[in-house]
Amino acid sequence: MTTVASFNVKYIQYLSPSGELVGDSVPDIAKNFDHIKSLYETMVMTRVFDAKAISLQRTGKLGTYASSLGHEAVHVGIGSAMQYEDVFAPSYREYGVQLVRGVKMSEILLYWGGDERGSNFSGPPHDFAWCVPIATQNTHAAGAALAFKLRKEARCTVSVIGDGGSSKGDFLEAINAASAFKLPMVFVIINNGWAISVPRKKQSSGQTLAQKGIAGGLPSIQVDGNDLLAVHHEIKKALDKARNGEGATVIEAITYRLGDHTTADDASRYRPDEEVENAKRFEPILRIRQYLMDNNQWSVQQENQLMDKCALRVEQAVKEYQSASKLPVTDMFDYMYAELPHDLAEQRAFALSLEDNTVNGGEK
Amino acid sequence: MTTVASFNVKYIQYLSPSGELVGDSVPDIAKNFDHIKSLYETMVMTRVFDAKAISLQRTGKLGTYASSLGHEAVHVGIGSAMQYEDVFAPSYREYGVQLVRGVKMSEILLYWGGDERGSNFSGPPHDFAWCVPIATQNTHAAGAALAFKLRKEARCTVSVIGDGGSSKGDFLEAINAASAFKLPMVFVIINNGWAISVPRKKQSSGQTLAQKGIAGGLPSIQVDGNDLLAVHHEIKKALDKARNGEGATVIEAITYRLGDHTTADDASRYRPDEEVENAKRFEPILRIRQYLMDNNQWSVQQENQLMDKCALRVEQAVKEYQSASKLPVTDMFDYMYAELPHDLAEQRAFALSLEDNTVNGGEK
Amino acid sequence: MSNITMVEAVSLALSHELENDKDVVVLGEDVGINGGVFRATSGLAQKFGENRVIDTPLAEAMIAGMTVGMATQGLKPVAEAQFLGFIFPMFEQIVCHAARMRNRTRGRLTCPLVIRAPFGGGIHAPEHHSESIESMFAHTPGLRVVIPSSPTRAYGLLLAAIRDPDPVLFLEPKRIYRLNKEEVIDDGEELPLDMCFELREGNDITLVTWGSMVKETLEAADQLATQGISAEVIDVATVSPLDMDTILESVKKTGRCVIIQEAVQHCSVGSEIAAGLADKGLYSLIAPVKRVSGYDVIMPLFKLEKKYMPSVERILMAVNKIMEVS
Amino acid sequence: MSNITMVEAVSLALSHELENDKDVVVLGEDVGINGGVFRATSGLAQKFGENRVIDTPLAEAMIAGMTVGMATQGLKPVAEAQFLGFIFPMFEQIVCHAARMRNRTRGRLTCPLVIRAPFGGGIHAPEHHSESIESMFAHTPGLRVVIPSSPTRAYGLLLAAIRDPDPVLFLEPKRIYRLNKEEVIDDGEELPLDMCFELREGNDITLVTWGSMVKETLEAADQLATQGISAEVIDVATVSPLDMDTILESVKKTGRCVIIQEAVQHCSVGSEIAAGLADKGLYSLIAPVKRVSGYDVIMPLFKLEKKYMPSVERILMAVNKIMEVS
Ligand SMILES: Cc1ncc(C[n+]2csc(CCOP(=O)(O)OP(=O)(O)O)c2C)c(N)n1
Ligand SMILES: Cc1ncc(C[n+]2csc(CCOP(=O)(O)OP(=O)(O)O)c2C)c(N)n1
Ligand SMILES: [Mg+2]
Ligand SMILES: [Mg+2]
Repeated sequence: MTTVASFNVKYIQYLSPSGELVGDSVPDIAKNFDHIKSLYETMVMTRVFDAKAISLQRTGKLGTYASSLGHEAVHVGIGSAMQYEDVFAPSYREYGVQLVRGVKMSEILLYWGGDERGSNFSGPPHDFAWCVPIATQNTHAAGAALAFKLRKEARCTVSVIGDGGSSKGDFLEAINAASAFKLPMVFVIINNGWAISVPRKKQSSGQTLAQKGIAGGLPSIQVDGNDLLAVHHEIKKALDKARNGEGATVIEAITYRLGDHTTADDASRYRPDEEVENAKRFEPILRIRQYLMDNNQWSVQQENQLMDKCALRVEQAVKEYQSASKLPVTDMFDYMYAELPHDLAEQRAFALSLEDNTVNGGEK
Repeated sequence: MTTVASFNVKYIQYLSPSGELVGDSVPDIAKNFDHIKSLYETMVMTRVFDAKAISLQRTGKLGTYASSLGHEAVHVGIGSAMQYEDVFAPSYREYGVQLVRGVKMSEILLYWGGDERGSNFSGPPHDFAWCVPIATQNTHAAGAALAFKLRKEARCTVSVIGDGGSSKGDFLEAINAASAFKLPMVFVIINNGWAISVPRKKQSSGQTLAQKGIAGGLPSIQVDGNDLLAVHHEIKKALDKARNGEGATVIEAITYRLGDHTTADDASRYRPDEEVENAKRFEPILRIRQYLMDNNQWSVQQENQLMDKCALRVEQAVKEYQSASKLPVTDMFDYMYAELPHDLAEQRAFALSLEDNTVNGGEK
Repeated sequence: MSNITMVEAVSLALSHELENDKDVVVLGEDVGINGGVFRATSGLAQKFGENRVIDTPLAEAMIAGMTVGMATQGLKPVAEAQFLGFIFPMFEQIVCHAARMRNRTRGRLTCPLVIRAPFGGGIHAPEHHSESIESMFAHTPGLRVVIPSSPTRAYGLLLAAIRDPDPVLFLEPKRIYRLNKEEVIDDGEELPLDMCFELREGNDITLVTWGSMVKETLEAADQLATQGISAEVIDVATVSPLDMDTILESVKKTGRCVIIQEAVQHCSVGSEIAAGLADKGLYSLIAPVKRVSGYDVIMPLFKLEKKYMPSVERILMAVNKIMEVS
Repeated sequence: MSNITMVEAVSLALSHELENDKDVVVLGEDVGINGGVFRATSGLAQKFGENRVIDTPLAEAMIAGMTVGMATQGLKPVAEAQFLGFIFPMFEQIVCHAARMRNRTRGRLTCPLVIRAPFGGGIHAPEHHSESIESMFAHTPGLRVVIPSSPTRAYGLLLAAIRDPDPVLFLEPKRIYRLNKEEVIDDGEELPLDMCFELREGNDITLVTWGSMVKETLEAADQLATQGISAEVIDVATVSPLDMDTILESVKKTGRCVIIQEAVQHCSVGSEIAAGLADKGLYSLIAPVKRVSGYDVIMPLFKLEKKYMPSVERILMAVNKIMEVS
């Protein structure tokens, strides 16, 4: 009986919940306060935006919306570690990544407002759009990574998946592809404790979710997903490795979904309040602000200014969203194919004719 | 940076290629020569059957056939470790398991002869039929295991998968299900080096395939799949554990596909002869016979008798197969639903009417 | 005996069978304590426990495959696909195994399972939550595809689906989950899985529909009545196997037919019905068979979804067009 | 310029595009050194190297998903599903992503990909190797579904499919892979993806078919000619989007139509064509529209497969039945 392979999963945290540097080493970013401040601002912006989006939904001005409350560090950490030419494959709530990458808040609102134009966003044009069928984005990221590898481009892909989604076969197949083709990519498992009403422990009895990467022999680690420094640093390290031809990494970022799953969900049906209350003590914004303040890099005044700025920008975004031009009915035909097939042209004409009717059957 | 989880994969072999007991311990079965002899006989029977099936195919008396040449130890090892009330979920070439469990050779021939009646076999009626869509059988096994667990029956399931199939998402989802529900089951990855023309190393860069079980935190080991004693012993141990409520195990059995993928394949297009020649030195039948002989449990005379017996039995099976009654055309309708729906009854009548025609359009 | 919505009727049927048949097991994502995202399994986990109403990991292929495995071993699993748009990973299991197990093994193993899925548009849901792809399944021999359109029919058809010895895909038009209430008696009486329901008698035209479009179709029939046109309305309900005879019988009487469905038109259930008429009903037809369907486009996000879906207006246009013919 | 079979024409087209467009990449199980289980990619890995012709792990969802990923990033991947029966794990990617990417992103990301799959029965293959499920894909808006039926058409249509800026499912009827040889000039000329091919002119009846059934249909037409019946034969070839106009035009002339397909009948491409006739062609029809299809059963293992498949005999029976009508 010989041991033919050994593995372990490490947990990485640089910033404690109370904002102190902990651990064996200090990551570069920890001393780059300007950078941290700008990321902090994006984290706060994301949160202010998020609250606004929820209230828009509550007042009937937005469709179902998936909140990112509590995920700000992992999202902004990912976004800030990536380069523009890299490709991001989101699921549906990683606004923090996207804001860093240039997607506009008004575009996010358009999307959740039931308008495809939101996905034709101002972020990198090569980035993937929001992806509702869980885990399918991971294989897209693998395909994009293979494209880069074949073309010998120094680009990487980053895809995310939830704790729930980490059970789905195509996520696991994507890990396997990354292993088989040695792809330049990083998988981030955003473990926020819940997949709608199903808690993490019901997804698997494995000690960690990171270990799913071991299936393919990929380096697999856990990070504190509420620790901006840890997320940023570890993703960046993994991206450097990937860009360097050393293959993919799986990173489980442990965070917590502080809100409902989406605005269509009511977490009080299945989740104890105490758990949420407790989780708030570990949330990501508090600690990074504390770290900045402890290092005399942030003041109450700056905080107030920031809050004003966020409120203003979010208001602007809402205005932009609300003043979007009317979607013509023809839009549902015009992007089906590069060229409109004959039978569809007929249907398009019919749909358009209904628009002209005074009694508008399509409108109702 | 703390280590939160550690894993390793052990390799287990009891019988060396030259038939000597090796390793730290001796498994029970090693001293039970009567049992070994009976399993040895089944291994040989499987091989004789296999050669016959190939020659039937070559002479147009059978359809495409998937050979089990070289897999006899792992197949018979699995079959002999299971209990009747357990459920086996095969893929398409594990005849050794099935012969132990009572499936008839004539039924195997019927199946590959294009006759569904082969799957209505004499093995345990609860066993699954051959399963062509790779890896789908693993989730069936998980479902059956959950059924047993819910009904508090002391039964287990065993499913197999190939090295190729181990890349497929539903296999990985089944492992995850076994982890999440703590199911009484054993996954055997039969790594025979090849998935048609794709070698094991192209499936994944992971050191082992066993480590796919680590994704779900399942105990995961490698065994020498050409070592009957190791396969039997480790599967039995895993089944005992499972039956005892201790959950599932993943076992990678390393063997080698000595023949073509199926009779429709020509491995010489992609596989070097030397590799096959080399592999023959490690094949499973030689070594277990050597072990029996070295322990004065087997003689040349017995071997000759066995060969005669196998030839006879296989001939009988072929006769049974060839004398199967003609499949009525109505068979394709009569098992579609418990009760024949109205529209199908009409189509059935029509198909039957064509049979009665002198010019038989359906027959051609 | 109470006035309940269609989604409550689904719960009621599930509860009835969980109570009366110990082999029935409900499973899926969020079907447990949460009671399903539409509350179709509300209260069941609390009432029957975690061994009867099972939250699964998020993996549809696994859910379907385990459902097949459980069904072959004597259970009667009722799995939920959270939305029909997420059923694709289940396809391999449904088409290659559930639908084929009986035939493959000549009856040795069977798959008495149900897969439920809410479907259809009109509730401002996100992408992939609103499609109607019943025809993909209807094209699969060995499978029953059932679509209720009222609380009573949901209750009776779901009971029948669970008790049926073969696999049933049970598609629940979620736009009408809470449309209206009906008195549903929890008497365990099932409805037949091989018959259309005639919802309204008429002589001038036959309107054939199913699922959520029953609503618009009945509304159209009401309006037609005020024009003096008497429309027969048929709720297909079991789109596979299909009871074509009832439709043919009706068209024999009326000579005209409009088929109304939410799904895209190309190669759909509506196509099959029209094809059946073009063959066996041709001599009854006074006028072309019209289909009022979703356009052959991707179901748009919700800003345009209403314009995608067949409306009363569009039904009336189609009817009036062929009423002109005589 | 040489006489080649249909499967060789597939190779030739792949080779042509690999040669002429550096963005074309071929991938799938066993497509590399083995040249595909039907030799459709024979010699390509050797000629273009492992970076252009890629053996993948055995995981169809991954193959499809990576193909989508590659296509969005500027490559033109041509993936192989080893058999259409193993395409099910690709469904989610094909339906939810490949077909939707352009529309979802308003053209920002597109999916110029091809998924090739051999399909159909009649070659004594094992279970799941013989089904014809083109209609499931034809029901999916945003996807093109193309089925060649001769070496020439395989070459020209595959070139067009690879060059098309949208996703194409290219289904190869494997029973006729080596049926006959045709002279195919490797001139890079593509054939249109939006037109039926009229294979034979006739006045008395229109026979509409595609894929492997073109063979039996042409045979039937020959036999009908000896009976004095002049049959027009249309090879649909692009089953989605469908060129219904050519079919309507033909039926306008002949007044009669039989549709021949290998697939099961319920909710099939044949249903769509018949439905189109029941609507827009009704006034041309002298006789019922007949469909000669596979029965609505699971494709049997090969002992019975011939009895499942439409035969010349069955085509003639259907034709003669409606020729009686006048
Ligand atoms: C394939 C698929 N199945 C089901 C759903 C419905 N659904 C949407 S989100 C969700 C839970 C996801 O949980 P997790 O992966 O942990 O991500 P989180 O929402 O927590 O970020 C489910 C089941 C879906 N979108 N896609
Ligand atoms: C889902 C699916 N994809 C593809 C195939 C075609 N196919 C049959 S066997 C095979 C290779 C399997 O290799 P492996 O899993 O190693 O098993 P082995 O044949 O070596 O026992 C392939 C690709 C299939 N049967 N099912
Ligand atoms: Mg989660
Ligand atoms: Mg193998």
